[in-house]
Amino acid sequence: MTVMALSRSGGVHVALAALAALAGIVILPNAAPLYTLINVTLYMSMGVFALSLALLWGYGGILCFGQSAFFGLGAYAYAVAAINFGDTTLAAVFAIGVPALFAAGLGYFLFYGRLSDVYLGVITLTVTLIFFKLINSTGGDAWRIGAARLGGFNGIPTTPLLTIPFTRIPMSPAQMFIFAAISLFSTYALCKGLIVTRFGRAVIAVRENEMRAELLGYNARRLKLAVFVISAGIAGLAGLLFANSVFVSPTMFSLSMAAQVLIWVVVGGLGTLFGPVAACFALQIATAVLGKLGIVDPNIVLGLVLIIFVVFVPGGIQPAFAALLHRLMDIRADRPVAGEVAR
Amino acid sequence: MDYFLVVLFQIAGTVGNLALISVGLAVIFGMMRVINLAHGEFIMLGGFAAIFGVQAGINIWIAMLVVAPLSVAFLGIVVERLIMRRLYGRMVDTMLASWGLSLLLIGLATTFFGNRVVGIAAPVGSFQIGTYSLGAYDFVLTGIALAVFSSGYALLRFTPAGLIARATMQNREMASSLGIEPARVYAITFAIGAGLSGLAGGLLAPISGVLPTMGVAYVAKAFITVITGGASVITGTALSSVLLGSINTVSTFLTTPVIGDVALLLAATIFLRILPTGITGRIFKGAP
Amino acid sequence: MSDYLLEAKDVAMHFGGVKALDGVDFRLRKGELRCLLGPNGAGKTTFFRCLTGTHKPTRGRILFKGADIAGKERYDIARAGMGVKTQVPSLFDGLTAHENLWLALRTVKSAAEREARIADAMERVGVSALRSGVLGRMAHGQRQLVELAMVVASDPDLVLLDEPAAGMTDVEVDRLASIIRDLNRTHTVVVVEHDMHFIRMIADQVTVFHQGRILVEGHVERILADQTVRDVYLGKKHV
Amino acid sequence: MKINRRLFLGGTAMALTAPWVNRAFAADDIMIASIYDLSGGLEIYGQPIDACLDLAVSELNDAGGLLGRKVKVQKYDPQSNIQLYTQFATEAATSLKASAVFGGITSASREAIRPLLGRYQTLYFYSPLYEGGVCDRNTFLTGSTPSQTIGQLMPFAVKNFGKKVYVLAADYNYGQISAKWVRDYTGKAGGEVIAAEFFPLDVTDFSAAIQKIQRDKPDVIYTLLVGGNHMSFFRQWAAAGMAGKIPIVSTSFGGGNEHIVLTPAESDGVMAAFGYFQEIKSPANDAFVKRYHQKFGDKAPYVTEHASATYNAVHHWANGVRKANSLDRMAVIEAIESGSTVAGPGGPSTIDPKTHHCATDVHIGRVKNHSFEILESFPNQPPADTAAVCNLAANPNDNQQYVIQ
Repeated sequence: MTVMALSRSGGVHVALAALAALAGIVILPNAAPLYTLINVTLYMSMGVFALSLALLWGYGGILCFGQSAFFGLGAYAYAVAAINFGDTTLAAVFAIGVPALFAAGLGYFLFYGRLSDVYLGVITLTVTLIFFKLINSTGGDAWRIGAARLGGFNGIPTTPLLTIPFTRIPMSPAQMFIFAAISLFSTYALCKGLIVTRFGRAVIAVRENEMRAELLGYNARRLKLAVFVISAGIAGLAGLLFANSVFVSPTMFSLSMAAQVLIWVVVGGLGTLFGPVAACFALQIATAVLGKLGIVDPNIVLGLVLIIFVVFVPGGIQPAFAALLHRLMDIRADRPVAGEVAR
Repeated sequence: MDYFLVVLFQIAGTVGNLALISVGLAVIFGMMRVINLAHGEFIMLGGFAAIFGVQAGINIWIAMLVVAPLSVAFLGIVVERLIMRRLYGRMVDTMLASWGLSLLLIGLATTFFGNRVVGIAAPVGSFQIGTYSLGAYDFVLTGIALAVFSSGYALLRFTPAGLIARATMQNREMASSLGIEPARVYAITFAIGAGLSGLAGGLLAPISGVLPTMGVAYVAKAFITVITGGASVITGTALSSVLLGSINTVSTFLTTPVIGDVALLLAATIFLRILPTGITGRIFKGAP
Repeated sequence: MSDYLLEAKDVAMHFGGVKALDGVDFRLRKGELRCLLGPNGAGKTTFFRCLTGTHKPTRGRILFKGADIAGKERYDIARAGMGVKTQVPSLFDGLTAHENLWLALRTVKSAAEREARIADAMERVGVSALRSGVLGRMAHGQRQLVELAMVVASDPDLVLLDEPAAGMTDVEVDRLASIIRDLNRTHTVVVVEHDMHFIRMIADQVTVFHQGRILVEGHVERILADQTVRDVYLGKKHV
Repeated sequence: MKINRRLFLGGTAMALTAPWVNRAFAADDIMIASIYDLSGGLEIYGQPIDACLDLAVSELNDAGGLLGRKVKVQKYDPQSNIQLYTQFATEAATSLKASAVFGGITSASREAIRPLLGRYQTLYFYSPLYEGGVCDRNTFLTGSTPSQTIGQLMPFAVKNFGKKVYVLAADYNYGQISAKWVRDYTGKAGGEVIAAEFFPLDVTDFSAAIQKIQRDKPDVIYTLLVGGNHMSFFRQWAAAGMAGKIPIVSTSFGGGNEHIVLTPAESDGVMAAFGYFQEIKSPANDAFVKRYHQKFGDKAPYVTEHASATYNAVHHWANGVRKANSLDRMAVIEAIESGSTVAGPGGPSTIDPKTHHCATDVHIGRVKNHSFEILESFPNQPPADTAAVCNLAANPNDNQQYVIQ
């Protein structure tokens, strides 16, 4: 089933995601203990982060090693803006706008340089490492933007919590959970919708064959720049959610953060949207549980999972699941449903 | 005037250091197009091998120059046979698999070697320049780096084995049709690359502590040096080590180590933008 | 507006020391079916790449519908109305034939018109049966035809085909010839080719390239009988 | 496609709500939480702290526990990652509902979880030495502060070695603020800080700094370096042949076992000031060290000041619970504020009600062959720096960290 067909049946996927989000919003806040609520909010912020790379790399074909640069930039922009302006709704706009703006500048520098994807990957990795080293050394109190001290290695623990729009009341963990659920769902729907539009199809075309796309009149560089900026904005939104469920610190730019999001997309399935989000939840839970049980070092498990998936399940879980199910359906169904199988 | 001399010596030290930590990757990534993100961990294991060698009573020089490279080269063979062999040609997959390998090695090292920082004293004394006293060990490193690079160049350029290795890397099918067994060449080349990383780890042990998570600091710098170097593996990496090493040292002296590192990263980014295929994509084209 | 659809003036292309093109003057009228001939390395493919924007000519101007497109971006030239089929089939291998054509209809807004033009182009090139097949898994000949259908679907003012018959069986070559003749009823076509058998089947006006310059132009029968062209082709004499 | 998604969603939702924290705890045990890095770069600090905490808790349980109930510790290992600190602190406060949390090694991790524990109303004890200034009713700090250690070390250094001081500090709030105190006390002692360089925790190359030091020729070097990577300064200092040429004083060297990991050639002669040294000769310390090795064997990690202060913190908490005869947070706080002294291994540790800090003895030691020899001792030093700015009796809701300008 080609990517296009996959996306045409997007309507079903979006409806189902809406169901899941709604169920989550209604059931979890009052059923689950507060601790699980906060954790799920964190996992959802990571889910949005995974979506940003799933869109950029899966559909745009742009191998960005340093997606954590936009993630961290969004969180820091939110923290600095919220502390200085006090109005967190405006700060939220900064959280999305600043990384998007930075991506526009960086994207122009990258895409108008005709770089091959590995070089592009390494340069984006360099950018996030530069951010990590710079922010890490802003410990002194000379490093401040307005009233907000960047705090270097300590990060900004005094980041104000997101307030309910147009009020001054900071969101309670339950409200934060609902906001995160809505953000995750709407980002998923946005990505699903984007792919079906003419813009989305053009981006996929550029990924498949940049020269042919240009010979058909598509400005490949501008399309890549556009999807680069959009995915940076989504990563900024994820940074905003993360800033409200954990706290803003240089580790958001670190190599391990950049690695995690790549692992989720690979394990989840390149070219799919739901796969990376599911892999993100599963691996996050596994790391947390392993961290607490302490029987084995989480790195060992994460490392093994990644090696096994890359070598034995190259497509990632979602396509593997789909293939498994198609085989199951073929065996069980006595007369193969022509339409279903042929699609 | 002494201070200027000291800075010059310091540059030579940093260049030697950068070249050493990059040469292993130059072989594995430069020649084999395998993005080895576990390169930092190969260095770390080289460090531990040297330290355990010294603790077992082996002379420090043999531990660093023989035990460390051989043990990591052996690990290289195992890794190549189990994982990398299935991934040739799929460059992005080699990156992700090696990232998994890096996490796995960090986890294992933390579990078995514990996270206590271990170290051995530098085996060489110091010497004076005017009133300044400098560690002589840095220049031993630079000397060894020069030896490694020149022998590497000679091996690749003038020996039949070098020719076979280069040919196989460029066109695997053609090489096998000429009777060369690509799988064996790949295994040996990967092992040499891993061994060189182990050597770097062994030599770095005395001046910086060895702990399971030390690799992260080296992998980014090594990658950027090799990529800025460009197509020809040995010459390119040597050139970019000199270039980036000097920029790093000068800016560190003028400002702080952090700005020094940032300057290195920025310089590499700009180089890559001007010369998308690295330095030797233009000058010294075709040198090994 | 000059009465030529395409006019190249003193176009030159130097790669370092090599003079791939050394001052080419070329004129094409609307509705023509012109073949560009010449042995390998004569410069015909380089000239083709200058027309399509893959190369930026070192010297000279290329007027397409009166506007100079020398050195313009590929997509600007495509948007100006040039349909290009490259030497090695360049397609969206992960997508179906229908989707490939869908993408070719970049400017068509309404879905109905889009589907109609896709069906018509596929019919015209005879690849309707391949509609839902994924390009990556198709035979070479089929891929050549689908790429041709894509160019036809975008309804360009000028169709440029670089060795469309390469790697095709004789049966497929015959079919291709009739398709190109039919295409020429509605479109101006330029074909770069060196397969004499194929050229005889489709060409009337022909331009022969040699060592970066145009050696001779004229009707195909006259040109093929011309002695200098024979020598150049058989490599006896270097002009 | 659709089938697998329901399976997936169902699966993950179920895994989250099920309480996988299945500790075998009797219902009536008193739960306390400990959050210290037991792996990653800060493991060298976490191991001795964890051991001393266990020792204190086992002493409480051997004496019949508190309020007739056993004390149980739920341990969390944040793996030197601040993000896990906030997660585990939230879990300890909201899910485990611990009656007290002992946690945080770097000042960064303290400032990450202190506001959280305040918001979730859970009593918090921070035991490592730090840069001082925290004024928070919900928090008790049993480690030493600059006025106690730097206040004694600077006059000693300026008197013995000279006026020109060169500072090397870790680049985060501990290093930055302590460097200010060094500048302040050096001035008071008639000396001058000629330069101060700050290094993020991942820096391992100090060759440039060593050359700059030789160029500026200070009389004494003050180091506030932290963590495994910074140890390479002492290695490179010795490798450059500078060992012993310029005296080194510090209030962080030794806190991370530096004097044990480094060879004598690299560490002998370094002087440090702490509230506790394992080498202190006193009946209380001898008994403590004997009990410590009995419980953990001779290979047990070297007891740092952070570790002994954690031992004191547990006992301060126990005093509060016994005095208040309840686990209620405010009752315990008021009980501790009404006066609590612990006969700790490093000497008596007395809570100052106005600042929630501890007055402790302070000692200056010099490294000799992997251990410290005590040079001077200063009994019962008050936390003067914090007392100058913080008065929880007058304004109990004060909740911030005052920083010296």
